[in-house]
Amino acid sequence: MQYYVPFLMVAFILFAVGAIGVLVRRNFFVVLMSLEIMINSAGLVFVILSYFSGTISGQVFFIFVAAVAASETAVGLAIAVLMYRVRHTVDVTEFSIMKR
Amino acid sequence: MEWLLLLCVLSPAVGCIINGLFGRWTYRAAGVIGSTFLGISFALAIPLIIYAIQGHIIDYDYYHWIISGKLDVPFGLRLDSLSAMMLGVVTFVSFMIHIYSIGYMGGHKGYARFFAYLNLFVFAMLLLCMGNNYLTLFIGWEGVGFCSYILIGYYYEKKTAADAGRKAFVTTRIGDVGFTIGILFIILYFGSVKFTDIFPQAHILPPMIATIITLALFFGATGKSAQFPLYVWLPDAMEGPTPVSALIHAATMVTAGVYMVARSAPLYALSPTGSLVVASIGAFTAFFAATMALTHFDLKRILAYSTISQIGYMMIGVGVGAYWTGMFHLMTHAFFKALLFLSAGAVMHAMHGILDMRLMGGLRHKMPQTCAVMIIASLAIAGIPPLSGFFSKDHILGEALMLGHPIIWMVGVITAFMTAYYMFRMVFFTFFGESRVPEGLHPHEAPNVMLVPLWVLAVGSIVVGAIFGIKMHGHIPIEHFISLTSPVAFPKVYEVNESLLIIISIVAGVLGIAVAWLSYIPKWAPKWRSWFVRTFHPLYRCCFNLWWVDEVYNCLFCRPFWHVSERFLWKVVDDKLIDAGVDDVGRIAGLAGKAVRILQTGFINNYAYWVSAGALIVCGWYLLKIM
Amino acid sequence: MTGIEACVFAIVSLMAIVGALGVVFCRNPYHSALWMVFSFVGIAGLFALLQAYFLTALQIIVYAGAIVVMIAFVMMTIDFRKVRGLSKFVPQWLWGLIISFGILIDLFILTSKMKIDVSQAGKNLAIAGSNTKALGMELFTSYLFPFEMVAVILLVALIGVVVLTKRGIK
Amino acid sequence: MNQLHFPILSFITFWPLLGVFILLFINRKNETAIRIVTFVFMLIDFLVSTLLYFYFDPTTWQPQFVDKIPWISSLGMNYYLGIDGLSLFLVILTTFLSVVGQFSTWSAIKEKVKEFNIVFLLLLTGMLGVFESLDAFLFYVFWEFELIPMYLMIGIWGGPHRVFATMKFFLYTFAGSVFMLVAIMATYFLFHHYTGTYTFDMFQLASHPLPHHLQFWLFLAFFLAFAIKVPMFPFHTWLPWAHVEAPTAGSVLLAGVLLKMGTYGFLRFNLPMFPSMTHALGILVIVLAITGIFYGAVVAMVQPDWKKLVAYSSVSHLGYAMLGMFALNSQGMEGSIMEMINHGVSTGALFLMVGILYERRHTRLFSEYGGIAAIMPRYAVLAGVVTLSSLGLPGTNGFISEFLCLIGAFKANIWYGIVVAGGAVVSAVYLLMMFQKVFYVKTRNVKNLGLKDLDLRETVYMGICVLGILWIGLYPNPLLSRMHVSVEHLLQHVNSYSKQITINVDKNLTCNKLAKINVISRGGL
Repeated sequence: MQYYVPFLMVAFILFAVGAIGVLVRRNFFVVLMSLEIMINSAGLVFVILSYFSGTISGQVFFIFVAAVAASETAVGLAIAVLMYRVRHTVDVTEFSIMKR
Repeated sequence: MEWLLLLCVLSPAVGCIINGLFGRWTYRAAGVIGSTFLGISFALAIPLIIYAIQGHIIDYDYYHWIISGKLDVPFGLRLDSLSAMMLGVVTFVSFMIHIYSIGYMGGHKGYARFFAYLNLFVFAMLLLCMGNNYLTLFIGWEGVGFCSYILIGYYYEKKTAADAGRKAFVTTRIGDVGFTIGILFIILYFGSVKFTDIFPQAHILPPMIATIITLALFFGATGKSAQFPLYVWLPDAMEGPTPVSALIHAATMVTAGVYMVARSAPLYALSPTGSLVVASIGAFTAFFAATMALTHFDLKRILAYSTISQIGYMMIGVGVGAYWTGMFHLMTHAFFKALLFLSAGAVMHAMHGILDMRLMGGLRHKMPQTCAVMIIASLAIAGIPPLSGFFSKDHILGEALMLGHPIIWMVGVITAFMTAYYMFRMVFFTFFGESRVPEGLHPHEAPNVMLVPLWVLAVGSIVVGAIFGIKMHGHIPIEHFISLTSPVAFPKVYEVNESLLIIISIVAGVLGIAVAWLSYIPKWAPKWRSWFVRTFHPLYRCCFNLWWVDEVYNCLFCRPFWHVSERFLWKVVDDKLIDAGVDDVGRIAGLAGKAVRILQTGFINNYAYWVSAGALIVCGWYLLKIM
Repeated sequence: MTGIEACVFAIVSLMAIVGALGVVFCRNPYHSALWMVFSFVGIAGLFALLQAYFLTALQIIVYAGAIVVMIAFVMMTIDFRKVRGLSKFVPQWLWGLIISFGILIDLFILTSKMKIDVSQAGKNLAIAGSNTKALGMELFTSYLFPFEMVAVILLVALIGVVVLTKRGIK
Repeated sequence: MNQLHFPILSFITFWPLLGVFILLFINRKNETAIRIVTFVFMLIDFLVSTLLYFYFDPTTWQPQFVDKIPWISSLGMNYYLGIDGLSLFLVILTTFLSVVGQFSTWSAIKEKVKEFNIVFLLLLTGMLGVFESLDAFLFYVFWEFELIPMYLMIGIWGGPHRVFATMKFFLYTFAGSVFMLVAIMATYFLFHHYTGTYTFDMFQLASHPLPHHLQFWLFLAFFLAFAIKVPMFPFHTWLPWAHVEAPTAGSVLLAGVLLKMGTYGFLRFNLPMFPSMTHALGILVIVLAITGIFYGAVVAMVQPDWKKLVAYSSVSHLGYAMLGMFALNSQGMEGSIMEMINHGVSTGALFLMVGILYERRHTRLFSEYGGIAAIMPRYAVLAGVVTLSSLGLPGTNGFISEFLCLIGAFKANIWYGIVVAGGAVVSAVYLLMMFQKVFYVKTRNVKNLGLKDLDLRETVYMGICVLGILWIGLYPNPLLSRMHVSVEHLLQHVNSYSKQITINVDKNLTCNKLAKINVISRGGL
């Protein structure tokens, strides 16, 4: 077994746990947090591969990923606030106005 | 000389442009302007005709009209004996009719428009006659058809007039299909449409093709010259103003078919079958149209049927191969038929538009001069010597017999009798007997500007035949002249005593006049007329109802055509089949969308499930690939 | 991997995973937020192991500091009971677990199939002993344009958030 | 070859975009200024495009005024503009009809004037691009680009059912062009497969036609795209809808230019690239064309709506163009191109006529009209000339093209000619009925009595159309002479492939394999 494998395993486990959070939780904020974890795990993969292949680009990409994640969170929170104002709930199963 | 010729042809077009564009300002002077340009044209025609009589030919291409591949169609004019004769007839008669129209149309709405159209017509007609190739001829051919359309529909606010114009155009267009096919065959076989390219090598045509070409061209002529299957538009065309009827539907345009056949003489000479068809249709039409003229009461319609009948004679002439006789009759007919129409117009003018002869009678006291010219013209058409109609008709019948068509000759003689009868029936009905004019109408003689052309044409009707038709120095002048271009096509079959033929035709004519006199003038005439009608009731009804040809055409072609188009092709094929099919394709897409829509629950976590499931599937697929 | 490194690796990865599980399975969202900090610190430790020292700092400051705080703040503006009451899972939670485990297995197999050339491992990550300098050089030379684009994305997000949350904007 | 040493085609094509840019800076309230600026831009475009006519070299079939810049050179795509005898007059026709069309909208369009003129200018760019591009990919780009302004024009400024009509128009034509895209791609890859070069250059693609069993499906795909656009007989049902709902200028350009793209596409793609199939499937096209000639005419005859009548007449007229083209001889082909030009002028003018009356009365039903000749004499005369040209009276432009097509068809097969000659009768019937219903008879409707005759602006643009009609009718040679060489070259090219197949054929290459090549090559991209 190559010794980068444990690192990747950790990243993937984080990804899967985050995915579970996104898929099963009803609280919009928890969903957002889980999403953060997924994104972070993806960034982690960049950093891991950057280390093992000896190029720094992966770390640069983590910065990009972090920036995108930050903006995504910001917009997500804004939407949450908006939804709360309109529906008085943050339950994702209640957000179904896309189809009447 | 060729530029003189061009000027002669273009002069009416200039008149048309001036009257057409500036009609608002030329209003009162429009008639004079139109006539002036026609006068110029006529004046220029005189030296040209003399030039042609001297035996010269002008054939000049002014510019290349269409060049495509190996086909080169020039815009060119040709002056030879045939077209010189037409040039003379057309410019002279139109000049006369233009002058007449100044008086006749005076005060009508759209005075300038009328003269613009009339000038345009003459231009197109000259193009038809002078063109040196089939396509230039075709421009004129269609051009006169179009002018006929707008002039028939001149009183366009009357629905009948508008309908008649359309009927005329469409019917002649049906004929033009044949003409077009003829030209197409000519292009296919000769690669050119110029007369000078075609006729010298006409003999290369296989006889079958020659017959097809001649029949196709003749089908065009039946449309334009109102021959048997397609004559129906001409009587309706009488809705137009009378000068138009005189010019277009009697003297010039309708004879274009005859001219065209005579022009194509080298082709017809190759096909005895085609020529025989021309002659037979001509003879049949002559007889058939005469039967319809026998019982009519409408002044102009009688003349219309008589025109059809007379063109039938010309067709006999050109069909039997004696082109000069047909052309000769064309010329004399132009004079006396124009005269007939114009005097009918004068009557109509006097009667404030009434054309029904049952409301006339005894008009000879009111309008003696009109009566006189009408009688002259009627004598001419009845074939009484020494008036012009006698010579031309006699030559046609004589040649028909001598070239071996006795049945056609017989039909011709019978028709001559009928012609004399119905013409004089008309004269007696209108001008003699007791006055049946409705109260309040005061018929009066026409103004001088109308009478002068009448008398000029009357003189023409008297002398033209004698000048050109009497044998001098061993040959008949017109025969000699026309045969320069279109010589007699077939050899003589019978030798017949000419004086016997002359006597027979005179007897037929006189008999016809006598019968008409007996039927209308004596006191006891009405009684024996009603006996006659009762005895021959079916025959009378057939004639009176014009053999129901219009009705048959209507039921057979027009209405089914319309109904199939509307009820079936549009409403069913287009809307229900094709368009609905297209919409159904769209609907299928819509249904597919509806099916997929079930997946779209609207809950965002459901979408998250689908996204992740998709990711899973993509990953799995990729794994399968690399394994 | 030396023994001490392995030891550290085990601790930080455990932190990250346990934190993540805490985020997902904690009933109280505020607790979730705290677990998230825990998890992020673990991930920061992983970064340190991978010699990405700048990113370690970034992770702790931006993620564990800023983002989590932001989420927590926003949650505080909202009725506490409503936020707390949502402890149940969605009805299809079983499918969620299955899909997630599927993805996990997929990725594991992928990892086992993967071959990376590790001859360069741990090199080129620092200039003159400074990871930050190396990162900066890369970021502002090769990746200048994407970097600016990211700035634009952040700006857009900023504007978007303002537009979305401001009341009464038509 | 570019005899002007100046990228004139690019100039013509993108000059309207500059107009769009300038319009952006004009206040939308200032409608007159917007109209004048647009008009001036279009007029300059037209005047510059007439230079093409004067500098055109009629002795060569090679593309002229060429503008070639590598675009994506690794894929063989070039920005490649150029014209030859086939497209020269279509370009001039496009600029001409745009000027006239825009001029006609000065009073017709009263809402969203600025947007309308912008859309109009964009449309002009798109249309010119289609006729000028000699790169198949660029052609496709312009082909799709031009759809959008037209879609907007019908959808925003159209009649009451404009949304339905515009969807139908867009989806219908788009469905066709999708097939075309696939076929362009397939041709591109197959061409590479056989010759080893990647190119979108139309002339190069045509220089080595594919083996004939591959041509079959490609020909059909292109046929579908172009036949919908033309529109040929069973694909025509979008046309009446689009025409009826479009604003006048939209109808003019739709009939005058957009339909020509279909016929032009046949000339550029189907004939030169798939010559064997042109011979093999020509009969299909000809049968559809002849059906269209009669079908369009008789259905036009019974329409109660003026614009619908003209729309169906387009089906009939373009049937002549297709017939002449697939007759594959010089008369037919030149007649076909002439028919495209003439149909553009005459039918464009007919739509303008309809528009003039529609503007005054806001109806197109024949039953509302009658007796207009007495009320608007100048209008009646101009409409008369236009009608005549549409029915192909000798002396007007319609005759030249119809007769040449007829000769071509007749030479190809006597029976085609004999059958089609009858079309003249039907077209006379419906056009004269149209004329009579509108202009003749006493007017039954009081609303018609107060109608104003044409004002100066209307007289000018109709008069120009009429002059064009008469000029082409009486002296078509300047046009024909510039087509000869290109047409002869195309015919020679097509006819040389009638029997033999030049590229050595890989006998096993079936359609499945064709698909595979496609996939592999796309992977390679």
